[in-house]
Amino acid sequence: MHTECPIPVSADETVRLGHGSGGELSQRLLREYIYPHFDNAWTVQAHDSATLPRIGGRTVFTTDSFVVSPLFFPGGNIGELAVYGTVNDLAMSGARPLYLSCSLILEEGLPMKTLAAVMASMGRAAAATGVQLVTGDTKVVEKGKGDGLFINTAGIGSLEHVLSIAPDRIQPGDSILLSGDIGRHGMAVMARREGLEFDGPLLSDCAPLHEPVLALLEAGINVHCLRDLTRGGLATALVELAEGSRRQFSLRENDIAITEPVLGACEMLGLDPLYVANEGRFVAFVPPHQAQQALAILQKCPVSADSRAIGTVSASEAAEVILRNSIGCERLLDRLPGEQLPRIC
Amino acid sequence: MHTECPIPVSADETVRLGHGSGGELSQRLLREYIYPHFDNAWTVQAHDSATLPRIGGRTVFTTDSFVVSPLFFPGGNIGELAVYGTVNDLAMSGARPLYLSCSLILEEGLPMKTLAAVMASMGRAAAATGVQLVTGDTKVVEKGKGDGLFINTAGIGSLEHVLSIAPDRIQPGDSILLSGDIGRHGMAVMARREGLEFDGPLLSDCAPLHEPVLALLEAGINVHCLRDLTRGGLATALVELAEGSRRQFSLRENDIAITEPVLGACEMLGLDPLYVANEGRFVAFVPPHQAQQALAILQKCPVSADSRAIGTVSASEAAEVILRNSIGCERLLDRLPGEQLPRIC
Amino acid sequence: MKFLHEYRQREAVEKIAAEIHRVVTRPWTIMEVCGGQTHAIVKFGLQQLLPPQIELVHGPGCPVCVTSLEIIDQAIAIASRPDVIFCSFGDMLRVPGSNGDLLTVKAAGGDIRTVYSPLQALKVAEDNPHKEVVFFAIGFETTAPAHAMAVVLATKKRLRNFSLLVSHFLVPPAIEAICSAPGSRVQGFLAAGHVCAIMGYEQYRPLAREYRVPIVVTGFEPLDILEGVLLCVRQLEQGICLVLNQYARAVDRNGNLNAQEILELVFDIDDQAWRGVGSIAASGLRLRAEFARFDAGRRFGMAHSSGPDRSGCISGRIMQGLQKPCDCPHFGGRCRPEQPLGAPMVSSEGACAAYYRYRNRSTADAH
Amino acid sequence: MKFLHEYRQREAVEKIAAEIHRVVTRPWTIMEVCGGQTHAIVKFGLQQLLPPQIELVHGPGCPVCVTSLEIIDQAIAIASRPDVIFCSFGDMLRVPGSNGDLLTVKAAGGDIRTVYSPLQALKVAEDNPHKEVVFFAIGFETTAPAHAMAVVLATKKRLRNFSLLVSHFLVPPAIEAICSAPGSRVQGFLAAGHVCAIMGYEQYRPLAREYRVPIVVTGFEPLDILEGVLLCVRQLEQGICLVLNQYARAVDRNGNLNAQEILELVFDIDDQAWRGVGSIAASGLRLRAEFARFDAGRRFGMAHSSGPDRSGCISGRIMQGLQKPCDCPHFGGRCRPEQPLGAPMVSSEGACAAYYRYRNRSTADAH
Amino acid sequence: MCLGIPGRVEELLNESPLERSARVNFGGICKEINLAYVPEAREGDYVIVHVGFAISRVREQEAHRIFRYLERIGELGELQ
Amino acid sequence: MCLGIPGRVEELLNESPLERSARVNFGGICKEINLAYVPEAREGDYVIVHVGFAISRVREQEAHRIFRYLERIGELGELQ
Ligand code: SF4
Ligand code: SF4
Ligand SMILES: [Mg+2]
Ligand SMILES: [Mg+2]
Ligand SMILES: [Mg+2]
Ligand SMILES: [Mg+2]
Ligand SMILES: [Mg+2]
Ligand SMILES: [Mg+2]
Ligand SMILES: [Mg+2]
Ligand SMILES: [Mg+2]
Ligand SMILES: [Mg+2]
Ligand SMILES: [Mg+2]
Repeated sequence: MHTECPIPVSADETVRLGHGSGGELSQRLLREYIYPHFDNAWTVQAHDSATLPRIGGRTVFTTDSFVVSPLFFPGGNIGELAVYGTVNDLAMSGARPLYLSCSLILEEGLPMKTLAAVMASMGRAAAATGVQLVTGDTKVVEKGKGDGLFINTAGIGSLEHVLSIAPDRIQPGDSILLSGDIGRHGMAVMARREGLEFDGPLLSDCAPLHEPVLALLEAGINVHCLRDLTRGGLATALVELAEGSRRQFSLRENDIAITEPVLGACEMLGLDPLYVANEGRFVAFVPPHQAQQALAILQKCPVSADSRAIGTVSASEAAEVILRNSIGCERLLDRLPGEQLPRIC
Repeated sequence: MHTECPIPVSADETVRLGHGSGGELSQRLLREYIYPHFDNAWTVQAHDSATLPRIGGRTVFTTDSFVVSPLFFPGGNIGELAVYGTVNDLAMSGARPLYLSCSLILEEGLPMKTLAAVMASMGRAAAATGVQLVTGDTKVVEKGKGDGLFINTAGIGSLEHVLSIAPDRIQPGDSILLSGDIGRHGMAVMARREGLEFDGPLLSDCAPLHEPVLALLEAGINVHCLRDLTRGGLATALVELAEGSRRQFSLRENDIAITEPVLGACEMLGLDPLYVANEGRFVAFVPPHQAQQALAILQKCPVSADSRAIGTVSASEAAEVILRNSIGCERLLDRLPGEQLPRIC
Repeated sequence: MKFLHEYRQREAVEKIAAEIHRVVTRPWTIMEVCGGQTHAIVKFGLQQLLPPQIELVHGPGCPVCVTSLEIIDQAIAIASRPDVIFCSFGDMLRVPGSNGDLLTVKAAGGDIRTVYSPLQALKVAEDNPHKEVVFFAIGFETTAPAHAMAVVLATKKRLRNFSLLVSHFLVPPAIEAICSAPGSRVQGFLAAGHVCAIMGYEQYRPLAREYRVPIVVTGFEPLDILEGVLLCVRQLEQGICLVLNQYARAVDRNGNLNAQEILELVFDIDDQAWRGVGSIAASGLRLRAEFARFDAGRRFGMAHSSGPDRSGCISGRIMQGLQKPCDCPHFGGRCRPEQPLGAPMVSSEGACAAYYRYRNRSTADAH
Repeated sequence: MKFLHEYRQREAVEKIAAEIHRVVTRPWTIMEVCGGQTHAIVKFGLQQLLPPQIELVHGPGCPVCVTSLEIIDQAIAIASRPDVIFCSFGDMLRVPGSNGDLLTVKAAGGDIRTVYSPLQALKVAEDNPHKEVVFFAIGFETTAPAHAMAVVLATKKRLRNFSLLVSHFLVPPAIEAICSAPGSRVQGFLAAGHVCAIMGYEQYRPLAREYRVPIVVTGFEPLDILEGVLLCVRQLEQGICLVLNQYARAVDRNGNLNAQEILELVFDIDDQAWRGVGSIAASGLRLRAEFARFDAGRRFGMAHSSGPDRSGCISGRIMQGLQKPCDCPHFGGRCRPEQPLGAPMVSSEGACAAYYRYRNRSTADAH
Repeated sequence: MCLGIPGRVEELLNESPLERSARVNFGGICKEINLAYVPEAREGDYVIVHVGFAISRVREQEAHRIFRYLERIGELGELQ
Repeated sequence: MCLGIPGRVEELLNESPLERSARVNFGGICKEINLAYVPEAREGDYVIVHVGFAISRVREQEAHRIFRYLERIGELGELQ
């Protein structure tokens, strides 16, 4: 009685606890939903780890968990985000992203179709970015103990240059470059949040940022510091860097691009776009004499085509961020205590 | 008005969404609860990634997410588990574990005390194992969208030898060594599950396994394959390896140690200890002429002091696992379809 | 563990097996009635110890296997309600109804909890006064007293949010049905030790007499089962048809009178539908009128509505010893352990699951 | 965005500011009543554009700031119930009650949802018939018509599981209280544009006359606020006390009569407790008897029980222009943005939070 | 109190008096807004929106007043 | 049907007839078990437990019977 499996896992199936048991259902999940989107390394080794080729240069290591809700939002989904987010953290060290791990926490009841779409998207995002998904893990939690799907990616990259790219290298006089308009990711996600729904041309900026960074480095720009703008937005990232470098930053609001739809959504909910999340934007600190050249390089990459210089590092050691706004007044930016909540007042 | 913070974060606080916002609450969480238990690298770099010293040998990369409930169980907690689990996956490649990342998904409402205890435990586990926690991430999800605390660790290790340790190196005649008694972790966790509670001397076996593995390698044992026994237990691990190597394994049930409390709990719930999870046990496949030497080495390490040879790889290519049981009959072990459920019949 | 290990000793087992080999002269077909015995036979590979003349047939004594499609569908409907917490023994969760199983309901958000005991379900009801707590009370005579006690205690505690979806079966009528079925091949029975611990075994004497079958009340360890087989075969070889008690350490001739008393207080005997087999007269239990308010079917207005089982599963015939799993057209095709069509594929010791495991072997002798 | 960008143009703003500088000869203290205006003043740094003689005092026009401790405690008690889904505007979640805030309840498992509109809460009630859905109806005259409409629609839709925890405030009585307070320093008012969009501004004329204060109905953009200041200062310099309408693009003298009609249908005027300030006669709204069944306080038997606010927060005096945040003993100590003791520390544009941000600067001139 | 922002009425969605609503455009993004209190608003009009309700219709005429005033100041300034 | 396993009664916990219970030991791990149906069980006795209820008391005498029988077979075998 040698029977083959005649049943393709049906598309309207959902994740069950058994898919996380390590048993036959787990195997099918891996075989049918996950391996096809990963590089052979993982599948072939059929082992709980990946043995990598020797890494040239110093190794950079990072991790992020992705918990976005909804899983699909205008302009992206959690799968792309999980690839790009970790690629970007590697890029912000000036590293070339090489390998990613992928660890899934599935909630019982997640439609298999959703998982399939997310995994396919991860596979495409990895291919487009030139990183390899080489090792992973899958857990299933009971209904009500997760939120559909959480993804963790850890990443390994190689530093192929001798620069140190870190907050403490920020110098007075440095030019602060911003790679595009801000607030799109946060507002695109919010546009799909239950109850707040609005529609319109609001797409997440979710994108990989290694290309412009490597372009800067290859051109010999003496990059002092880089930071991708994720939760907390531009303002939080800069406050962290001001504190990390003990420098004062002066920003010009007029040079910070915000699209009309982002502004409209922010005004409607009483949110400040400076604190709204991005997933495809970064700031670069470069010496003033290289600022024009750096800007030109950034503007040549599609993902950072709208880069602008938005401010400078001043001589003061006050560790603060000052925004000169559109009407010429100054505003001190600080960290928000917690999440921005929609206001009525 | 230069005011200092006079309030220590009170011990009866709980995690709030703001702790995941990237704002001031996030900073405090990191500063007070997480950084103290990590190596300086992460704290000092204050960056989203860690730049590591050059890694000697080939690099091994792995990841696992930990979703155990309850978070504390007899003999361990999720923090230790997250360190040892990834250390063990590295060890199973024959690698020396070097660096871990730590990514937390906190559920709103998690008591800070719990977080503090788990993080302290992670710190101790890392120190005891000689790995460094060098990069991390923290997310907070709404109440009802998590289960207190999920931890992902990814790990990097170095391969300092030229052996390939993988299923396809398993050879007919290989001796199968098991590093101790089985089923303790799964039953210790179940003993604390709501409704099933039972008490007694049932401790998880949760422990790091790199020491006995490195001892085997240093002694020149030609280790063919290693596998730690986690979800799915001994039976599932061996079935996977039988399929991965396309070899038939013959096991002797009498040589597989199971303590009385584990057996008692399994009998009570109608579970098969061969399929119950472990977190500090592994199997090693070694050439028959080195089996005695390997066993002696394993028995010298406290964590594998009760190691025994439990079976051999036979010449057949049937890719199956046969257990000769205590009464001399044979039983074919296969993967369970999903989770083992307690039986009444 | 005392009273377990000694019944799993190789030497003792081999001695009994040798005695069976010595006694047997002709082929005999013996049914072990109870799913627990089947479990032990498959897990320990006991068939390997028996002479080829002896064929063990796996009987219908597994509540998971015989609970009717209609009741499973009712369970699924009730468990799907947002106001309900549905408590069940673990192995019921994977049994397929007309459309999905309880695990599917759970995955879709139903609050379904695995319990070890009906007392746990009672506690859930006490702890969740704003929810309806429904316990899936399946079982044979062994389990019925536990369910009866849950009803008594719920009454005493004045719980208004607790009810039972009852699916209870009685063994003797099933044995009678098997004996009287046309084409029956079963020549002797190992009766279910734990059922007899409650009910005693006086009821089996008329059956043994009428159908001329030896019946041996048997335990669950390898040594018990082999001794049960020996006591059965010895009678068969000698043409005797007595009721014998192999499991005397746990079973008294009259059973457990305390338990029988509470059982009669709470339940009435009624006709019952057995999955795959059909209705058998007076083979089930239902709540007595006094306790009708604990009847979940009534409380949630469950209509008797499931159509016939169209799955094509032949489990009933397998459990009666009339056919084998490989005779089923779905075996290994639409029906596999990770997506069972019928109950015998659900647990790894179910008849079909055991066959499935050995499907790639030339010798299918281990089940 | 049309009607926003043009009021944020640097050139126009500078022209108006220059005109204010030109007109001012003496110190003047002006209160912007509305929290939305405070928000704009702090965020845009408008004080930097004004001559040093002009001091802006942040008024009590923020429902988040003035909702009484008692109501917050009631909200927390109701939101903690397992049968309740509690809907609130986002910024209320962080306001401290006697013991924790709504975010704490949420973290402990309370089903609390942030809504943008009361209509959303209504939808939650329709979607969750087995739950009690309570909407935290806070606000001034601007928001009250939305809440009134929610009550009307709930009546029309026969929703039985919807109620409102009402905390509604009226502006004119508050202005009168501030004017008549002993030691009041406020010499002119920027009245709240959106409140007047609903209510018109005829009610302000007697106040302006009696207390001899100019009152300028003002919008929310930099240009609006500066023009409001200019219209106020010009009167102060000339000793005139009129009610003027700076925000005529949105405000009609008589307000929105449609809205007023529904408002009166649903609400009665009543005395109201303002957090930190105390009770002000006829300064609040409560549901009329016909709609009493929508009153969450009644439905859940909320007792009037909160003790006095023992936190020591001086927010009331700050909102009346009588003291400054740095006069508060808790400022920057027990009270900080990530754990506010009082409402003005909650939002980043609250008076105390704004002071806190600039605490390390020698010049505290930016707020 | 009372965050209110101007949006353009794009399309009427519901004409029943109490639930009268329209798609209102705020810088490109749109949301359904209750128009019961501003029944006179037509497509193309701007309305001030607060918590999902239009509370008044923007009068374009009045909106330009301040710019005319600023021009006058400018002219006066030039004269001085 | 009817997974039942033997455990040793360690300590009586509740003496009320219907909720009579004891800590019962299964190879070292313990669980509270209802003893209402086996009121005669004493500490040190073994009981067969099914779904949280003791359903019968193990009779040691009977438990040894099979081993005595096996010895007899053995003796017979040696005789043969
Ligand atoms: S193989 Fe499946 S469908 Fe066929 S009898 Fe067995 S359980 Fe039923
Ligand atoms: S600093 Fe805090 S306690 Fe003091 S007035 Fe401000 S909000 Fe109240
Ligand atoms: Mg990271
Ligand atoms: Mg980053
Ligand atoms: Mg990141
Ligand atoms: Mg894993
Ligand atoms: Mg969920
Ligand atoms: Mg791993
Ligand atoms: Mg492993
Ligand atoms: Mg692992
Ligand atoms: Mg991160
Ligand atoms: Mg939870």
